[in-house]
Amino acid sequence: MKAAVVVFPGSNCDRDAKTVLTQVTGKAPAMVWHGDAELPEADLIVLPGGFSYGDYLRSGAMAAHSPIMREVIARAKAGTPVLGICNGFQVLTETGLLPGVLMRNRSLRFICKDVRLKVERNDTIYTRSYEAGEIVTIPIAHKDGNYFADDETLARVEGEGLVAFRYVSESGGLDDDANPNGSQHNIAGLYNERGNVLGMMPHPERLAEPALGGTDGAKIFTSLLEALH
Amino acid sequence: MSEATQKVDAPDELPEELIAEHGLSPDEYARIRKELGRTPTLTELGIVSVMWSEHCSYKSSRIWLKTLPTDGPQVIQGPGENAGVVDLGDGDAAVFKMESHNHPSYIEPYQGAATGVGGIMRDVFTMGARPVANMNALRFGSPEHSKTRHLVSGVVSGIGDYGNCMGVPTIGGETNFDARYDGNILVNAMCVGLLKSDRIFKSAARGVGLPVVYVGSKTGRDGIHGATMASAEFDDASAEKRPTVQVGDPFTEKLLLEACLELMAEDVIIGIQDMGAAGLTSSSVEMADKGGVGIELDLDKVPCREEAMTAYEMMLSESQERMLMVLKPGAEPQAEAIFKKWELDFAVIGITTDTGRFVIKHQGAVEADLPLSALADGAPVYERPWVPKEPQVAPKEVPAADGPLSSLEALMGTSNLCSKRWIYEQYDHMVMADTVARPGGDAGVVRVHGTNKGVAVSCDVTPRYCAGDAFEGAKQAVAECWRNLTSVGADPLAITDCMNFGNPERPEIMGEFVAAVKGMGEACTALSFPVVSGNVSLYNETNGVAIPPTPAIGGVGLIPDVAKMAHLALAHDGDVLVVVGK
Amino acid sequence: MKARITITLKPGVLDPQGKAIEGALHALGFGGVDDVRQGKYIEVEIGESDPDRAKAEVERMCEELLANTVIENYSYELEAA
Amino acid sequence: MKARITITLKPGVLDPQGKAIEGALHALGFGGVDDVRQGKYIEVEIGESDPDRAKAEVERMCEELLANTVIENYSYELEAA
Ligand SMILES: Nc1ncnc2c1ncn2[C@@H]1O[C@H](COP(=O)(O)OP(=O)(O)O)[C@@H](O)[C@H]1O
Repeated sequence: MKAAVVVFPGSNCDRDAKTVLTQVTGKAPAMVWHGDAELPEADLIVLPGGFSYGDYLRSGAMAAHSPIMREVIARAKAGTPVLGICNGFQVLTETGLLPGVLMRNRSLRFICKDVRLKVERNDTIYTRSYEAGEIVTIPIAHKDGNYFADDETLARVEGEGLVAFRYVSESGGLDDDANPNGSQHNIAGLYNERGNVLGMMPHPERLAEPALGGTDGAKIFTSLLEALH
Repeated sequence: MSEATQKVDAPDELPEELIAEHGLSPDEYARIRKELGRTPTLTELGIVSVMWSEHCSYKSSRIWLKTLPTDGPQVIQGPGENAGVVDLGDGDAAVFKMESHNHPSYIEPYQGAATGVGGIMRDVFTMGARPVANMNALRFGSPEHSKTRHLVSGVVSGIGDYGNCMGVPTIGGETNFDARYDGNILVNAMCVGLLKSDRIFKSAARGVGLPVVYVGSKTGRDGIHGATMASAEFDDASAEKRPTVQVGDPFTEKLLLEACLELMAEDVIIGIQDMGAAGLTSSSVEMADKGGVGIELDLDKVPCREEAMTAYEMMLSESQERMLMVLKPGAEPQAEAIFKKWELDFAVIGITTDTGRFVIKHQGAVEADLPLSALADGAPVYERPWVPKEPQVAPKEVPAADGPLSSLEALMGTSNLCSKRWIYEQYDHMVMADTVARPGGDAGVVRVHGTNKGVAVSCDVTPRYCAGDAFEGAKQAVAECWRNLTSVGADPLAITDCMNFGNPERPEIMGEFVAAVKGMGEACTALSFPVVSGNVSLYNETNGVAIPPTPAIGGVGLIPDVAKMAHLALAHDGDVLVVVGK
Repeated sequence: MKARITITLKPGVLDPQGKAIEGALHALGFGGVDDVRQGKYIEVEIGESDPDRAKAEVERMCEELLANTVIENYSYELEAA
Repeated sequence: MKARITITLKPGVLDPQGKAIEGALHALGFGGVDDVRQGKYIEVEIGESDPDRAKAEVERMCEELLANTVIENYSYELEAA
């Protein structure tokens, strides 16, 4: 599997993505500078976490308009898997590749901690190494992760099974207490209709090694490796 | 006067109030006049006032700091550069320093704390290191004080927003509350970076005829007089000094970090220095002084954000996210390409000379022509009078506890001991994916990327002890830091410190300072735990009420194999608990 | 010309910041306060003196970048330099 | 009454957001754009119908909470409900 990681000014989880991709696939991904119009051939494109353009104006808004994104959008539409983590998820909603928006957390504060997620489906390229309905631990670290969409969009997202992950309690409940940021329907991650684009606020690349406290995040990457070789 | 002096249009006399406003005593002003053989220009007065301020010159503390142990086989760079450096083996080294941003954080908690974090990170990456861990030691007034809530929330979000945006994990710190900080909170930020020990960058501008290069953000009128303000006692009129607040731009600093590291991978930098307090003045003076050269700046070339900035304003501006470099001749285009790629300003603004003078030109006029020797090493040094203070540790009437459990409950409910999760959850403590011990334990630990080695970091001091006995309290702070490092399985290597005290012109405050330095020195010597960098913040006093002496200690240790790291959590049923020590 | 652009959340869109401000105002004793909404205000100097072309340019900026029209509305005023 | 409050950075105070937006607008081809400044816009419904008292209340809100008067200015308009 050959991956490409897009680096925007202000990205800061690009190295973390590279580390985990290298560990899992045995191959270092291509690191692509945002200003480049050319994107190398890739089986997977990763939009990493961070604060592209300082998160100024709206998180992800300026990155969504950088030259490289035109190419990313075209590839996504042609079916190339695109994984947006945290800021990458925000960029994906700003481009319209994923519906809805990520607003300021309801506490208005940045939150960094491990959260429990329910893996909604395991029949996608991103989740085949998980059990369906599995409860996993993956950290979040964001200020703007409060997922919002209008009722119609929400109904469609739910109806088509586009929710990838939800924030849940240890026992899997959708309690409000388990919802760290106020997201509607506790949504933590979302697919596009075709299932090739995944945006998620939690950081799987940060919990992919026992030394860091867990390995639940690694399965996203092993799933992709299996699905894409 | 040397032959090289240039024609300066100096006034006949400067008004006394102006001199006083610049924080210069009549004696100090007389020294300048004597040194120059004439009246200084306003720009020169500004330059001298910031260079001779407590903040830049350490004039009250210098003679005492010299007594601290700073050596050891593990020390690669002791005090004197932007940050200290210790050896981690295998060619790896850790760079670290702690710094205060107390006064600015009281005036504007969010921006003050944010720019404090930005400043300490620049100190670390100026040396060529990638910052890998931040810590912060915070002291607030009593939780009941009307301002405390606002200050806590502003400071914490300022620290978080800056460090989070930079992508550097904040892996710990400490937070205390005490009414004696009501009018003077303390915000001490520490940063640890990693580099290869044969790739350390220093500030000396060695060589004549070399280009002096400005990079980063544009210069505005931010923080003018910040350095003198940071060294002046507060009174109720200080609200008037408000427009001096600097605003931090972590996004630009992130670009500056990446651009600097990219350029540092090439072999073109002779000296580099961040523009912190007293911006262009202190950075250029320091570089020239360390390199034993003169420097001439053409302010027409300085990238400015605002119109009609005067030489005085440009020399004293504390705009953030800026750096000064001296490059090998001919390397300018290569460097410029890198900074342009990162969308940062780049300008050649001067040249090193053999005159030993600090010459500032602006719009065809010579605005300053000062001997460098007078600015840096020639700054005043005071042996301020001090009186020892009797230890005040005799226990007062303490009501008897009604049983250990209720005492424990009461203790856990105190603001000083309660959980600090609300704070550290606002800091990204996992970015960089090398945090192997998160906040909540005795020390934070990050891995040396790509290895099994861990760097442990802890910040400690108990101001209550120091108020009782500054000597024993400082000793205890060093020892506690040492214990916190060993308790995660690290070999303690060295410390940085941030000495926060009241007005040193009061002999009893100076006495506290002297005692704390002696205590620190004794503990560091006993533990072979040298001081490799540090910072002094004096005049933490409002309307005559001083803070308790607060010598904050930031320690760094090495864990050879993080797999063998010790944890706080009890791992298994049936584990045996053992108490060691007495 | 100078454009003064105001960007507000569409009615019905959740506004965490507005809600938090409202709570804080209540806590400060501004009891009668209601319906607090937070938006953005952006000033831009545009190098265009023809009012029609200036209008078109500002609208394009808002649509393409300044506002997220999924959740936000914008309005603006133009002022000759 | 409804208060429409605009909060802007004082002149001379660095505006990192405005600067970044300006850069992004240039990159999008809005070459003539200059001097971009970002502020906040806040709408508040206040339970006060007397204009003078409403003014006083809005000013107190701005001073105490909405604006950070160390670095920001504020202005407002009142509109009868
Ligand atoms: N300002 C802060 N920033 C980050 N972490 C903090 C801060 N204050 C406290 N902590 C963390 O909270 C935990 C408890 O702090 P503290 O009560 O000072 O512990 P101790 O007394 O054991 O050193 C520690 O892990 C510390 O790193």
